[in-house]
Amino acid sequence: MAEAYTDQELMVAVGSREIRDGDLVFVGMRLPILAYAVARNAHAPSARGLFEVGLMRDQPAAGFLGTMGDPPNVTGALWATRMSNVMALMAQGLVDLGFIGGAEVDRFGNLNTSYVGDPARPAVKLPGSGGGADIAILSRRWVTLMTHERRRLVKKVSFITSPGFGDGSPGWRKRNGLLGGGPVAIITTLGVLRFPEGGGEAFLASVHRGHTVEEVRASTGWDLKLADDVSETSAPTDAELAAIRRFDPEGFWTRTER
Amino acid sequence: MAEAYTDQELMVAVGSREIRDGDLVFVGMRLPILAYAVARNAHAPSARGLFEVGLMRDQPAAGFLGTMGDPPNVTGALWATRMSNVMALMAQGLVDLGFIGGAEVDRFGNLNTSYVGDPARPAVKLPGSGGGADIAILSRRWVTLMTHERRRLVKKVSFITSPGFGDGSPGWRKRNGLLGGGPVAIITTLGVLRFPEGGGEAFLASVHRGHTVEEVRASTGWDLKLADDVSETSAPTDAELAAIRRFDPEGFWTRTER
Amino acid sequence: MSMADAIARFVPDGATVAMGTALEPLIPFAAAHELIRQGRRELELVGPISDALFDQLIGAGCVRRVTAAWVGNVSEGLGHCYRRACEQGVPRSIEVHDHTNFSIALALWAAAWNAPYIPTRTLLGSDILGRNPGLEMEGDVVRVRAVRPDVAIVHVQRADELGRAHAWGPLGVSEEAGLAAERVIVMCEDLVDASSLLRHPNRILFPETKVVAVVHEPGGAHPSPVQGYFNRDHAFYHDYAAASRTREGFEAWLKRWVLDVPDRATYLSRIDVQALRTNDG
Amino acid sequence: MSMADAIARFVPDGATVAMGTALEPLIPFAAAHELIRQGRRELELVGPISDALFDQLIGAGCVRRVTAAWVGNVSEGLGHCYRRACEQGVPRSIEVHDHTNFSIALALWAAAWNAPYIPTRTLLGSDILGRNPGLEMEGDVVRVRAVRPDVAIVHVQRADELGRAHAWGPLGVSEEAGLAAERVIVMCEDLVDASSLLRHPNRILFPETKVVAVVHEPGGAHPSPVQGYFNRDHAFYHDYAAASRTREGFEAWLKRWVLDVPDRATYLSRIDVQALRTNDG
Repeated sequence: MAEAYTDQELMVAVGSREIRDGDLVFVGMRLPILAYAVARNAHAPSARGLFEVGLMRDQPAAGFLGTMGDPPNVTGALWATRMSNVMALMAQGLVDLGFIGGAEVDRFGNLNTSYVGDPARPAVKLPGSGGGADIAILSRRWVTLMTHERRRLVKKVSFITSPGFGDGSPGWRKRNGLLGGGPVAIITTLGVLRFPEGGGEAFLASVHRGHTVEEVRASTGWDLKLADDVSETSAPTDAELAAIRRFDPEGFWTRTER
Repeated sequence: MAEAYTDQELMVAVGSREIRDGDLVFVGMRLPILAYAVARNAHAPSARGLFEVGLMRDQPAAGFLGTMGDPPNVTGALWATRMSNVMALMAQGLVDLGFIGGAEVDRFGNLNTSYVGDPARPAVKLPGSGGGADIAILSRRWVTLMTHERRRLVKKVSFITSPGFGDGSPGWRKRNGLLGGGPVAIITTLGVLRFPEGGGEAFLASVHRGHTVEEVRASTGWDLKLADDVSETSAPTDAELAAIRRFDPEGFWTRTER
Repeated sequence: MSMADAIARFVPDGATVAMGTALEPLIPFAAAHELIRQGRRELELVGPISDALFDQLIGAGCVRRVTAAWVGNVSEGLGHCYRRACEQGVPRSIEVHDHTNFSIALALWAAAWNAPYIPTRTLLGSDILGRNPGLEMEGDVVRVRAVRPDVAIVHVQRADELGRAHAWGPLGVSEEAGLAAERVIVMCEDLVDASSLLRHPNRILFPETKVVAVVHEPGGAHPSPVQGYFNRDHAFYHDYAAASRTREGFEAWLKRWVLDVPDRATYLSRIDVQALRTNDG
Repeated sequence: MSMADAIARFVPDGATVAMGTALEPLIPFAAAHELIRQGRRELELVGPISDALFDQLIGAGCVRRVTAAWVGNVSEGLGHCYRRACEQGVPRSIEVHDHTNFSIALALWAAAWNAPYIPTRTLLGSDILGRNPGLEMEGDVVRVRAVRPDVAIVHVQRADELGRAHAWGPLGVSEEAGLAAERVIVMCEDLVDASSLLRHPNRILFPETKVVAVVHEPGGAHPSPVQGYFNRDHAFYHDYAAASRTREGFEAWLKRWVLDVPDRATYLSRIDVQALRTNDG
């Protein structure tokens, strides 16, 4: 690519900005591990990370992580324990922000990571929830990162693995007893989608440099609403890029197709 | 006393004989700690002890124990853990024998360690269940040790803390969903009471040397049934007494009133 | 932080307080005595068994309700203050929510996981079922309702100022009490630096995010045992049982060992601590 | 005991087997490969996530049902054998009982405590509820039914012949899986003497009374990481994902790394184990 950073690097940088200083962050697999590391090194020096494998950390791992269970993520951990203990904190509403990977998301922020097509004989069997549904239901707010394609951003997911705002009707989460507040952003390779206060249908909040609103709408599986003022996503700062490349020196996550 | 051993020493010896080799024993407070130690050193070298505080042991503690949580009981433990993990094994029906202390027992083996008189304003407030009710309900079989007095061995306890055979009707435990088999012996300062196969009303199985059947019946709060052949309880062997005195050198449990 | 500050800031009147979570060992007596000195009232005490500590708080009039499986003196038997409160309402009547050791552990796990209750097969056939509104039959099991302490006070062997704690020996319900509680006060024998604790993150007892105060209080668990530090002071329990047999005797004991004692250091100066040192690791 | 003996004696056809209980680390690949070599059939696999291991057993036709939260390849994505089985019934169709990570942990705790189920507020609003008969709504909570494995196979760093095991690093659901299972097979990097393990009884992972076999199998968790011993072999996971994209590719991979490999030592001789050694303790 001509630009000085990859789509993945931009998504990591944008994702890291969702982490507020002091947050207890439920860190998911892959890019979110980098987003947490970047935030800790920038604007959120007192954030803590929870890893469902059974870890709590403050400092990001010193070495590269292929998974959250890799040895560098344990060295210097604040707590190495059972998964159910980590989930206990989230079930108590103590997790401020969660990251969830998604294969398919719809306009109400519902994620499908289970079945494309009839679950009895699916067209595509996806890996499943992992901790995704737990994060979507129990964390105070959450974010998902994904490649922006029509087949991924769909009008309505055929299977809700991790609920966002359900059918989009006001108060759907509260009515169904969901503890957390739901999704706050869908960060894609083209832009950032956000949700109205209290939930509902996603709208385009910003477009990444080099892309247009029309391109984003054409790549979205429903008639995507726009913010009154769709801005350009601020590009990764040099500091953010430096941090990303320190924690992903080989570009395992940010410079190769996975 | 003229005799070569105390009532408590006899009760410990008799209690220890209830432990079979290979048993997983849920060891209660006070005298049962000694009974376990004696059995391990005699006929049950491969028994294991569970302590609700959160311990599993094979060898008895090397030092004197005032409580199961004393440091000598931890040194050399096979497992130091949470109480709920120890209870898990008992809830799965894996505990062969449990010991329960009782203040008051009735003819169906029900124990009261909670309230004498109206619980709202009791004549005597006893300490409560501790793990007693758990042992009575969940262990495969259990034994209780107590001083033989009319006020302690009563026709019907006013409050069932730890259920034996309930109202004594056939199948009461099964009908009420109790997992374990119930009490097998009440070991007192005068003799040993046992229960018919499958449960029911206690009968006098043996009388300790120096005491008579009439004395036992007179000290029992109901018309105590007798075994066809009431025997004399075998006295503690020299080996048993030696073991008891090794684990209770000061006679804290076996030679002082508590 | 000093014990006086920790109790003043984090344990208000009316609080639900979990103590004695490791059963016979590691009992936070220093915290209980400070609660008494500060005249705390209307407390709900939560724990499995309590080896004399609950009895002292009840006798001092600090307690509204006891939610526990057993209250007494493990080596001596009955809790005399507990008896007086339940039998005569002296110094005040208290409410008792009876549990078994297993059921109080399940109640704390339910709170830790924010589950309304956990079903169990213990308690079946026991009259305890009728004595606690938090225990209800449902078909062939008993629902044990969640018990969430406002604060858990836990004595441990080692901790740092940020609340990373290592405890060893039998743990009773300490881990689930810390997870279930709104906040945790940690008391420790040794205040150490973070690195020595974080070198073994598996031994961290509960998440530091729950800990609001760390009090360096060596000997704070006396007369209960502390693995690697102190044996149990059986004679002290015996003397307390004898003294507390009468109301007057208890008041004299309380004056001598709590009310007239400004802090833990003074308390310990009246005990032969060295004689209690253990060789068990 | 050898892995071949342990699997032959304690894991019959149709068994419910918990594996990968520590999530990404300590995955008992050596046991899974032996199950494949012995042609075990009709297994029910239980675990939270499975990083390639479940995919291999499914591809080899050993599996009747998967009771898990996630089946794939953590660094690479989809599980291709899992896809073929679910999408085309190749090599056979399998039943999937979907869970979340939290709910599978609760299902194991329910079994450990012999509770019929544990209620939870997770899963509300998720279609997973309709995909697993072990999950049912009850008012405003979900009942997670107990899942009791016949056997849990757990890889640890250190154990002795009697089944006293120390594991460290994140533990996932290993402790509850060991407690819930009828029996446990322990695999270890180092077989040590009892004293070094019992010096720290708090670190014993589960009761020795559950352990029926201890297999000294260094490197038995490759390509998964083992804290203090090995880093994760990311390239190996990558190569497996690439090879298993097609059925033929998977069969070739299986022949090379499992079927034509008599034992773990031979398997390891084909890998640069030294390059995977970690300095993280």
